[in-house]
Amino acid sequence: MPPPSPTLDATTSAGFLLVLSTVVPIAGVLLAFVLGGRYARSVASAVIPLGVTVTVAILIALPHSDGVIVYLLGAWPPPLGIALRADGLSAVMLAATAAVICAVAAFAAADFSAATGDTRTPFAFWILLLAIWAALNTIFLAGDLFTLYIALELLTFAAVPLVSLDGQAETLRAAMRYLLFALLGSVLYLLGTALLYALHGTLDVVLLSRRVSAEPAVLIAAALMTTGLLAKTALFPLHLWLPPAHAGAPSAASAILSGLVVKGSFFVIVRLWFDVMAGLPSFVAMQLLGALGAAAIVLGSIVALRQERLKLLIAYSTVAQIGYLFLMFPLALGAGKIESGGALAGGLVQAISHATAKAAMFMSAGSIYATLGQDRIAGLGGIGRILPISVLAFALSGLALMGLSPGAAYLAKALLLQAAAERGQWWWALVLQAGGFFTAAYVLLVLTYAMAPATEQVTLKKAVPRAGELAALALALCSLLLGLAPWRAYLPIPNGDVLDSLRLGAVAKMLIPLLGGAVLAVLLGRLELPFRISPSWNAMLAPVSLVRRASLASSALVERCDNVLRQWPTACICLLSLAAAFAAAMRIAF
Amino acid sequence: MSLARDLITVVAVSAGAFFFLAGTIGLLRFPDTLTRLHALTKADNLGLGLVMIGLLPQAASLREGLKLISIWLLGLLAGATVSQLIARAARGSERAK
Amino acid sequence: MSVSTIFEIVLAAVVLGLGIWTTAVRDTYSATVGFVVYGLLVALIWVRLDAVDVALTEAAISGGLGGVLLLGAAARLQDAKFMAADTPGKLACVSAAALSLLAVAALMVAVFLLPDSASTLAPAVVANAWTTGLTNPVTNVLMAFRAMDTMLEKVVLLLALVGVWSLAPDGAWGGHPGPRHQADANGVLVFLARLLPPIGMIVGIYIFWTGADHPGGAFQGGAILASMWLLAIMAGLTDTPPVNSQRLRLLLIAGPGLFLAVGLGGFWSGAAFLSYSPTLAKPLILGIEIAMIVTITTTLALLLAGTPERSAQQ
Amino acid sequence: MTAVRVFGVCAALAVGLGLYGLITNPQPLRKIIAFNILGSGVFLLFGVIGRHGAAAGVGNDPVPQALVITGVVVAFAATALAIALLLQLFQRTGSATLCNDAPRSAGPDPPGG
Amino acid sequence: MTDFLIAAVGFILAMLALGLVSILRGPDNTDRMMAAQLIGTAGIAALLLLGTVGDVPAAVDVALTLALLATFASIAFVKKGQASLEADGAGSAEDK
Repeated sequence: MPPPSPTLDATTSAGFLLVLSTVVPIAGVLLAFVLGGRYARSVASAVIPLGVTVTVAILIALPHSDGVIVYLLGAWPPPLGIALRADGLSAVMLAATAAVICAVAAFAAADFSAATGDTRTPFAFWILLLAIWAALNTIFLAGDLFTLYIALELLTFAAVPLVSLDGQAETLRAAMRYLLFALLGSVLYLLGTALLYALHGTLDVVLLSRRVSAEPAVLIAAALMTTGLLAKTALFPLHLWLPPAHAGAPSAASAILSGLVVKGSFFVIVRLWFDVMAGLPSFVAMQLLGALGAAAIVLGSIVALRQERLKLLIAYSTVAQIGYLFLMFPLALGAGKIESGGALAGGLVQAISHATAKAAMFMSAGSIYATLGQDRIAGLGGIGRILPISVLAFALSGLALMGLSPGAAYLAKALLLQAAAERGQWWWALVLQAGGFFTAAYVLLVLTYAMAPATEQVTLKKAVPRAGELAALALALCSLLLGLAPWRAYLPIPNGDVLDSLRLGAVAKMLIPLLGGAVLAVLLGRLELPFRISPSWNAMLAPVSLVRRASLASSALVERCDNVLRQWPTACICLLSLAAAFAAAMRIAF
Repeated sequence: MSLARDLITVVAVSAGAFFFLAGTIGLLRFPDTLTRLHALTKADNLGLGLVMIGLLPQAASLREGLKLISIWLLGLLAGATVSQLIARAARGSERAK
Repeated sequence: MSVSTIFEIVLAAVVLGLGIWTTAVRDTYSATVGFVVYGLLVALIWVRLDAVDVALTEAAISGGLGGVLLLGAAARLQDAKFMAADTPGKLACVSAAALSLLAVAALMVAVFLLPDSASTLAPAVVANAWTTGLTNPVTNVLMAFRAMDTMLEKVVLLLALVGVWSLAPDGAWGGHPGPRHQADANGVLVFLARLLPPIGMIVGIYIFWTGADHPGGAFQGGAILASMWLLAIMAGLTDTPPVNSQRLRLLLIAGPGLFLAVGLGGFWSGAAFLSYSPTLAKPLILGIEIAMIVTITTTLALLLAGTPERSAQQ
Repeated sequence: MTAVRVFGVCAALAVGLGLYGLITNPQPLRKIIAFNILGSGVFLLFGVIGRHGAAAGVGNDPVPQALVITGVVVAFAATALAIALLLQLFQRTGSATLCNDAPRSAGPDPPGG
Repeated sequence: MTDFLIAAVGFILAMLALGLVSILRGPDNTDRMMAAQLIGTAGIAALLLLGTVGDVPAAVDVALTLALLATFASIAFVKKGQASLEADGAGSAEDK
């Protein structure tokens, strides 16, 4: 299916569904606010099925209306009014969001109920959850750059209090850093919006895409908006706020933050580059974006392997996986046009794969944390017996992230590899493969500890939360089976054997990354292995331990580098330098 | 007629500007907080009042004029209360020293 | 160079000088005072740019509410310790300055390269004003053409309040925000707090009411009303309401709630979500604005009052 | 239309000032103030653009004006939220620093769960 | 006439800039607040003149808002001053 050519002029028949998908969660926010903490969960459990119904309706309606649904708010056509538009990209993101929201709501139902006597956390959590949903749906559907800005702010304002929900000093600090950096990002975005309005007198995405040309002011606007959004997406080296915020939040909130919230600003970048600025010559800029993604994969993974706490490891894995999302830009965009729809589809599928798998991962980690009362990786011994479902969910989501067939990540990887081959950019194929190795490494590291026998008597802090475990497992399975979903109806997937290769034979291909991952885990993992190696092996392993020491030293260096980059001034300077680099890169290209 | 109006405006606005000058110089040159406060309130009330009088002839309508006068009254009220509060705070902080 | 150009340059220089001082001064409290004055002068620029609606907003927010918010925080943070490690090194400062200057240069290029034939929506706004019956073009944009943005912005305000409240210590949840101020019956402050609010309410409602046809509107009016309420709270004449009060929460969602309801009404009866039929447009918009001024007043006042600190029983 | 140029330069410089303050000032409250200066610069830029687009008897294009009003409200809400966070941080730790390696709080367990 | 009024605004602005110097100098916060009060008043005067010059009648409304709210910031300052005094036991208990 070719990318749909969006229309402007009229509301299409199913248009009201787009309004509903924003309005339903907002109505839920207002209702939950009035009724208070005691009823917030009930409101959410009434609103979520409604919202899911709307999303399903959009998914069904979209292929019947030529792949695009339009709604003109107040019947005012752009440029004066605001249009909501759903295309295939928005539809799949809407669906993924609905799925993750459902799973997280099921997971959080026990933690955030008024039955625990405290009404503050349920009040805040359920309202913020619904608000995040409303914001994301608006981001996926809005056809106006300023509406996107407000939706992004809505998303930030809903995400920040989630980080500091438990009120500890460290989470407050993490929330503060997050808020300030996100605000800086949105101001830069707004600045770009102003410049675009000055030149073209409209903020409508489709109208702009017809009018934009490579003028200096447009290049400045594009650079500012892109970097601002990168700050909100926490792409390396702008990830200073992400690890503490995602690791410190309550687990249900971490799942939402890592799985969904960063995808909001990512999606705006996609809109910007594939709809508004698709006509700009962007080869160098896109290579730069891809290079940042590659750096994120390497650095994020190495630092993840050095973490002592499970949730921090997963947070750093998010830093790495965000890098993955940006590999599609150099592959899909070229000299002023979309070169490869397959790469675009691959990037979106990757985002969805990460949304589901990472949310599942954080939820299973949350069950482990709640049960043990801590989440030190070295103290995970014996957890495989106590919480088999959670460990299974963790393993499955890990496999999904690695790209096990028929997972969504497998499909994404296949699409991106195909695009890399077609466009002769073999270096990105290399990065893609290396990323799989790294993912395997940290997943294996955690699983090794989780499956090891308990070293000491394990005391349980809390009964095993069964419903939450099942929610995580369901989401992990969902991620692992998503490759089979009917993507062609929504995304521009080229005809070919990509989908047909989702066969059992592909499972064998997983062995290579698994082996490579094991080697990486041994070399770069800082913790002592939980099992003892017999002395007879030691002699043979002597050279290995030499190599291990060397690689540990280098990974320590990487970690120190990461520490410097996460200082506030350094990160801000990186941000501005990136903006300058983008503007310069686009300038070179024409 | 219009000449007379303009004349009033010029004279009153100039006088108002002069009081702003006086107040600012006072603020800069007077030795201690309370005398500075004295200079300030004079400039405040008289400067704004005179500018207001100067603008009254230029006002388009009665409502405009009423608004101008109420701005001045508000300024007077604010100046009076705030300067008293500041004076108390200043005296208190001197006593505390 | 004409007199007015010189005046504009002087105004811009004063504003920038103040901005530089605010950024550079050592003492945080002075910087806060500097920023309040800065906000006041920016309102002058907005008048000069012939954007009086914005000037009103800027005056109400930066000069009034924002100033109180920042001054209050600066006062409470005066004893805060800062770590030397926070201070960036010389290299960082120099590169930050260089990059900021680069940004300035880029923006100046953009401003100086503005096309001679400006792209503007002003004619379209004026041409379509008849559909609402209101003549203030800014209100038309806010309430009709870009009504979605305005509704979402009200939700943003509400969420900020949820965020502020969510920080409450568990013991104070549901209680009153901020400290309880005691009234000093003979104090000047109480005198002012009795005299000013009636005047302020008239002005606030006037600014709101005139917003249909002249610069003004619900937000600007609401900001004035909120500051009058806060004045009474600061003077100790009244207390902040407990945040678990149902009635308070109804007030807080009245604006977006009615907006949503009217929007959905447009769905079923008229042409589209958030559309008004020309005959009913004016009363509908005014109705929404009345609900919004109530919501804005309450939300702004409570945002300033801060996190709940005292339990409702106290 | 000299106002467009003069205040355009003013807006650009305000943006630069805000950026510089936001990056280099170590105190969170000063960062918040710098963010507000940065925001005012961006809004002024909108105002300048609107003034440039004055037409049809309206002295300043009403669409950017409306965007600025919305933006001011959002920025104010952000300021209020940031200050509430900052005050809570100060109340619970006695310090208001955003440093990575700030002293850990008294709690026995790391946060999260 | 217009030129005279513009010049008057310019003059008042210059006074305002001088007032800024005194904010700069301090020496203490009371003086800074007084300067802020003066700048507030001068700003209102300048605004009124500006409205007359540019034929923007609504500038009066801005001035009205400023006049109403300028007081408000000063009060926040004074409240804080009182609170710190009371902490030393110098004043009556206004704040807890």
